[in-house]
Amino acid sequence: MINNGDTAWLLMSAALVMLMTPGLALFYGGMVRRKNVLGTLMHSFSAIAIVSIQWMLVGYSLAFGPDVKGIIGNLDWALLRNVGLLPNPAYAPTVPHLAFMIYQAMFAVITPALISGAFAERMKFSAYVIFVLLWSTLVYDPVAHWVWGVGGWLRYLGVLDFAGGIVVHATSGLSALAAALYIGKRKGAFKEPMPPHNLPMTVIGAGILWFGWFGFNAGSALSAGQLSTLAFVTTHAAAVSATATWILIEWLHRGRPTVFGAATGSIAGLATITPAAGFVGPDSALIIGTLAGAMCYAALNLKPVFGYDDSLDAFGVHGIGGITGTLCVGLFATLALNPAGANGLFLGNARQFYIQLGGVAVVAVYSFLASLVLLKVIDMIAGLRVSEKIEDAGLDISVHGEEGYYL
Amino acid sequence: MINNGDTAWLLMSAALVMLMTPGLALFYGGMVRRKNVLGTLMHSFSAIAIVSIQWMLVGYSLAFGPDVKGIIGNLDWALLRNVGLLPNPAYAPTVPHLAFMIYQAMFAVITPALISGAFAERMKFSAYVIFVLLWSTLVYDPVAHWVWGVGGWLRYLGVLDFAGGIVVHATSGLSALAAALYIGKRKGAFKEPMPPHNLPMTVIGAGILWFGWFGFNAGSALSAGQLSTLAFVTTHAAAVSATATWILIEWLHRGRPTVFGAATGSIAGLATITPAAGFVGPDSALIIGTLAGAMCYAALNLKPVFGYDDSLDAFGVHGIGGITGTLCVGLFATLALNPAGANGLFLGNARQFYIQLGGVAVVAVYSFLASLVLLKVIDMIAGLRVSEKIEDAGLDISVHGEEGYYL
Amino acid sequence: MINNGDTAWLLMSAALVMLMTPGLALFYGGMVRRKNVLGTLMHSFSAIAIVSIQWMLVGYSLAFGPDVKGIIGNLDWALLRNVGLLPNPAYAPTVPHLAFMIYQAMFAVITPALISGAFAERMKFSAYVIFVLLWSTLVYDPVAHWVWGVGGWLRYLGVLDFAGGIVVHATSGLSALAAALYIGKRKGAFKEPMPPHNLPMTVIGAGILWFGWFGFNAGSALSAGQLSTLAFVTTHAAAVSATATWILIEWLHRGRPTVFGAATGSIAGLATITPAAGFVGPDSALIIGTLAGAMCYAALNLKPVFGYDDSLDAFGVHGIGGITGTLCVGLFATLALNPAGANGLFLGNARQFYIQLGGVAVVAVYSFLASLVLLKVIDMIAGLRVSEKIEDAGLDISVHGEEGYYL
Amino acid sequence: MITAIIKHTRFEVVRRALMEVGVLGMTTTEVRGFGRQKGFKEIYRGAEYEVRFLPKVKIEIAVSDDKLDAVIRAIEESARTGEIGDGKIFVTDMGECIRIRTGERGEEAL
Amino acid sequence: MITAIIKHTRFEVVRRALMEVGVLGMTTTEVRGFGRQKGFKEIYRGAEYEVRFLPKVKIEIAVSDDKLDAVIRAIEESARTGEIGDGKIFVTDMGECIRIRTGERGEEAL
Amino acid sequence: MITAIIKHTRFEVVRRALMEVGVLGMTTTEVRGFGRQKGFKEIYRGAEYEVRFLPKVKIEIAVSDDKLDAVIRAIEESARTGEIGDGKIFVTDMGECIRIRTGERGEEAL
Ligand SMILES: Nc1ncnc2c1ncn2[C@@H]1O[C@H](COP(=O)(O)OP(=O)(O)O)[C@@H](O)[C@H]1O
Ligand SMILES: Nc1ncnc2c1ncn2[C@@H]1O[C@H](COP(=O)(O)OP(=O)(O)O)[C@@H](O)[C@H]1O
Ligand SMILES: Nc1ncnc2c1ncn2[C@@H]1O[C@H](COP(=O)(O)OP(=O)(O)O)[C@@H](O)[C@H]1O
Repeated sequence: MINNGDTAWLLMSAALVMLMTPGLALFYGGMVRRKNVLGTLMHSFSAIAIVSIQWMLVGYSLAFGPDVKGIIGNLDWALLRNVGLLPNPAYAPTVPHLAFMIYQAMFAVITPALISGAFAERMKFSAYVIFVLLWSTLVYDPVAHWVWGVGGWLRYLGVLDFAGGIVVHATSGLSALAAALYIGKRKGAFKEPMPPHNLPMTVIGAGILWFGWFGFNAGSALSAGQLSTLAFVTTHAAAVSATATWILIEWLHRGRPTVFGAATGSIAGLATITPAAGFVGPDSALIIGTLAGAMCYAALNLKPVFGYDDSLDAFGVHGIGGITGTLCVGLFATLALNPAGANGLFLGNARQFYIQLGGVAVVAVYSFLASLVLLKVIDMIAGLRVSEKIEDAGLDISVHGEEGYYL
Repeated sequence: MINNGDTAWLLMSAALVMLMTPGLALFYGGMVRRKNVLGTLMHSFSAIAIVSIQWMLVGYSLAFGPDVKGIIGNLDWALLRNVGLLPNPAYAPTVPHLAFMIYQAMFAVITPALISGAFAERMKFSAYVIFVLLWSTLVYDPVAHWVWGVGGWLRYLGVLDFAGGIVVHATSGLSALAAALYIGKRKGAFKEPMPPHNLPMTVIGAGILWFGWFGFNAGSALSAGQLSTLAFVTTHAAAVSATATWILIEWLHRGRPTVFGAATGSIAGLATITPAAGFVGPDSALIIGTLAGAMCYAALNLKPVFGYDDSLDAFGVHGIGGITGTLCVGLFATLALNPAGANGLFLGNARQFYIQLGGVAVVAVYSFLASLVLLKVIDMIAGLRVSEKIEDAGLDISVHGEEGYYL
Repeated sequence: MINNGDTAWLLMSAALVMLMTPGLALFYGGMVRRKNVLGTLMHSFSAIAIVSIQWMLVGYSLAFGPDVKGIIGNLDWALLRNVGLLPNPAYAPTVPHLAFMIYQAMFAVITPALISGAFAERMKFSAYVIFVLLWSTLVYDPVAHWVWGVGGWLRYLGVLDFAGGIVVHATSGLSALAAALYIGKRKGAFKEPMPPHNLPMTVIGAGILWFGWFGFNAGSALSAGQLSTLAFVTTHAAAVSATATWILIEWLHRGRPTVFGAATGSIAGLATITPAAGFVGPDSALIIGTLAGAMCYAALNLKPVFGYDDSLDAFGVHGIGGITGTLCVGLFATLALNPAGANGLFLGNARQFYIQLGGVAVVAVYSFLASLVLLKVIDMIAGLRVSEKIEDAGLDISVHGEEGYYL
Repeated sequence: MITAIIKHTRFEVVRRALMEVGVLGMTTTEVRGFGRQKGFKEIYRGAEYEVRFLPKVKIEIAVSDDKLDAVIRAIEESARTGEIGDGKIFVTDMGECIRIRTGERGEEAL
Repeated sequence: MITAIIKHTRFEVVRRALMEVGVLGMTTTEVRGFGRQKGFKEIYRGAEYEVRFLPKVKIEIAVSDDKLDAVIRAIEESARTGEIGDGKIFVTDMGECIRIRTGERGEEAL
Repeated sequence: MITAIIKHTRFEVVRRALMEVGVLGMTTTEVRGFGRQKGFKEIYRGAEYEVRFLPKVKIEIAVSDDKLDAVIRAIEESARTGEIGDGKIFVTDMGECIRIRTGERGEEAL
């Protein structure tokens, strides 16, 4: 039976998650140099179009369609065949099936857009388009099936991922690392300053992401009630404690608290709580947020040591956050709050921790390797990186034929 | 009976549609030259105030009040008399009547704001205020009554317009064309470059509009269930296919895909699907979006040929989009998805296509002529266009006494 | 019993109110000089973190926990103990208790952020953090308890405050006045021009605030139905009439209508209707908005006469608006629309007016004095104001080690 | 070296005029100037004040001596609207001019 | 032609001082300068680096020779805070000065 | 007074080269220049047009005569990429130079 309140909530959540991608465009767009602002916005904006189309054509069917050996969905739902206005009880019994489909579409959209932070300011747009298409089909859709699809093998093994710590953040984060390593540093990286050209834009982006994340996490309850409330509260709790943690650490470590740090911390907290949002209590969420802030702060500060140029820290925030959060499910989860979940290590169930560890490890390795292969192939076929001259001039005028500002 | 889920959805949708007007302010504001950014923001921002007040005083009653010969509502609901907290079953049986009223108010607000793109950077603000008031009363309210009002003659004839392809986009688009023709080109138009001063602002605006459009289209179901889900999905489908189409065509035609083009394409898709959102399936929506992208791309590229200066392409996007979408209802509509709709030509019902054609033609002609007359009258009484000196200096410092940036 | 529609609405409203604080960041951030934009964003952004944590640890319990002599809640709910997923019938019988808690958290967050407008561009960040923490605990939480808490003495006396005219706006506004007086003028204030560095940012902020305010006011119904609809409509009505009033007065008074004025007017209207939103009709709301526009316009224009430097007019808008609106409840309220409210003076119940007057007066005085004491204490311990050199160089590079733009 | 401060609205016209007299390069800067031209009043939430500095474009052109007069004339004619605020032309002596790419000096470097 | 590079915070004071000694026009540019004054450290997500170029205002004033000293003195006095970073005044010779609007040359054109 | 107009991408290299030859101060401005270097085409919703003015950085350095050649050489070498658009160096005579903070004049003021 379709429930109006649940449908209202899921549609609204879908709209919120959709808004996250323009929010990400701003978040990332403010961080790059002025000459690449449009190229960076284009990464996110075009991903909405590319992935949504792929999703309706095949992606949704691959991810959520009838299971083939636990690995992938078949094509019975391709082109949205058999996806209609009646509920699909296996996924969301109280809302139209199409509502679940479009809600999940928004997750598929933002995930590759997250990766774009790793190769910002130097990737060919043609290569980007191909990458997003292939990556969605070969990485996102299968992993979504493993973890969330009925019959998916990781789901079957008991891996818990409430709203995408594995499916969204670990996949995108590890792929980002692969991309940063493969494409190489921006010209001048670590040698000359490349300060963000518009930090207020980044802060707006963080605010919009935070707002949308309520749809991302609390919407993943797929209904409006206790579970969505729990996820909403834990989401906010982790975001605020990560923000506070970041501010504090930076203040102690650098002598000054930055708003860029605070915004980064909030996103770290949000990414980290994602897999746990519906499985843990608010008190655990506060602790998870603190961990998120500390871990991601360390990751970002260690980046120069390792010397890869993950330009906008897609790995440092989403990779680290997604992994940390997935493990935290194995630590903090409690059946008392969500009977569909599990107890974690701290409630005596060490097994769940190992399951989480195994699940995220498999996906991390798969995402990393698959992305490397994809990038290599695209590089051979179409070339991955713009010429030095174009990199110097900036993507905006060279690749897109536009300038961001005439102020 | 009031349904909580439906009410939540409609109020949320009203908030989303309200947000579209600030979103439009950004969308348009980024496109103009720096010296006119505030004047352009003011067009949208002040429209919220002007039209909302008109709406509560008389507009709502004229549009939706008790019918007078199919042409207009009477004044029984003026000042919101008889518009209370019980549902009005004729319009929305499961939500308070006032919720329907305020939801519709947001539509009335954004429509004249859309027109402002045609005469941006050169209209007197006093003339704008008068224009908006008169246009709302003499064009928007009657047309809304014809198409949506109980007793309205176009509604009676079977014209279908789910969320305002005729009422919002055709009216504003054709009025925009009239305005662009009447007021004349900006000084220097087509001779010197007038690049957008802040494209990131335009992209944010597009993102916000897209987000709000879910309220616009899916909210028009006036309930949260299958119909709202359908409209939500078709809205997104058309937006993404129009975006992709635009990117592709521009890439082929100009050699470079622009983010300004992508944003424009998304709005074209959204405007075009508007009348069809609750009457067609997602597959049709993908096709409609493709059409939208192609048609509006052509319209914008032909503008210099015709030589009218529709500065921000209110006609090229909303006029063309609204007409195309309205005709698409006559092609793609299916009773299988919405029994309150009709079958279109492709399901053998050519009649619906002619009805749609007739409906949009009548409104297009009416809007165009009525706007011409209005502008002429206002021009005679108060003057329409600022002096050349003011146009040179920019509206911001001359008309509003402010500057956009002290960067 | 948990109602899905109500829960959807309350969670969505919580998200909307959360978004208001980033919206406020933009609203304020655009107004300051370029060199302080990040410091100003940081005020709002960090308040989300600081206050949310305080709220979950003790704030919520102090404000809404079991009553101690009408003055304060006890610590039974500290750390969210006893705050779970079952409804708390005393506050919101149809949604999980945690949903009510997190919704209220967002109110607690934005209130001190509002105050930051008074001391923008010159406050030490360390002092700010301490101030926010103490102020929340010693001013916001008690006052929220007095007015909204079960057993609160002002609530008991019959003071009506639908969504925070007293609790949010009067407290922040009067504290802002205290702060502006205590900390003193910005260097150069009233002597040299300090125009807003980015008015489009301020206008975006106003748009987002307006959008979020629907959650603030209509969400305060704590359910989705007639009351939320009423509050939604009155909120919009007051906002638009205040906007129009401001535009008109400024046009007459200064010869030119500004978009900064229009945006300010809208916020004035929204702040003013806040306490009344669920107690009055739309027609009264239009009048209240007009009053709001006029009163706040006067307050802002008189500021130079009094010579205190409430930099971003936190007192002039929120203090004046909150007081005006609270008194308007005593004038316009009607039992016909909300049986849980009262009749006001215009329906013959002068008593309610005096109750409102008393309530707001007590809170105004308390907020003002408590803030003065707090600021004095912080000043003695940690110092309140940055050095002249830092003020000259700007907070961004000196305090936060960042710059807003590299355009 | 010729430095001209002109109105934004004349910029496109001046640019064309300069190209017609054979100017091959120039450098432009956004500036704010103040002179005979009255400023305007700005209004910000109750505060009203005089803005005296108006946005102008500064054009710098290195020319050889023989072209100097032609260039000055071209600017004068194309930038003039006859209204106050049209701007100024300043001429200064240039000791040396070098094209970085080639190392050329003097007139060839222009 | 006098070119002064000063601190933003002194701009308003300098402007008033210049008007008092009879300067009728000037042109200002936003610049970033670097000199004795230490810059500051900026921190961006783990990267910390030295910013050496600080925002300054450049003021250009064309004056007649007889006013030169008075103007220089006015700037010196009004722009000075005594702290490092107060800036510089450069004087260069101007060959010609033309008012575009009228075609006036020389001193009348200032 | 040396004025160099260079590419943004060389700025960091030039700055270092200048510090190595003992330059203690400089002032930079964002400019847009036009010269031999072709511009690029921009596309805005159907309108396509030529942008000829490319962003460059202007560096102004006041140096004493004895350092002049070294500084010019440093700029030439560090700013050169060999591709069109590398920019120009202009040298003008400076009558006077004053350090506002101390009132020092001439070489000490640099
Ligand atoms: N003495 C001056 N020194 C430097 N720049 C000047 C001077 N006088 C005028 N300018 C510049 O020329 C611009 C136009 O000057 P103004 O006196 O307003 O008009 P006009 O030249 O038509 O009399 C000013 O905005 C300023 O940038
Ligand atoms: N040699 C120079 N050439 C050009 N500009 C200079 C030079 N030295 C200093 N400046 C400008 O003057 C400003 C102030 O100089 P600085 O040495 O920091 O302080 P002070 O003049 O008080 O010793 C610098 O930021 C720069 O813009
Ligand atoms: N005659 C000139 N006067 C002033 N600036 C010039 C002149 N010629 C070139 N420039 C500046 O130098 C920059 C580079 O010049 P350009 O001719 O494109 O390259 P190159 O110097 O390598 O031949 C231009 O963008 C412009 O800013």
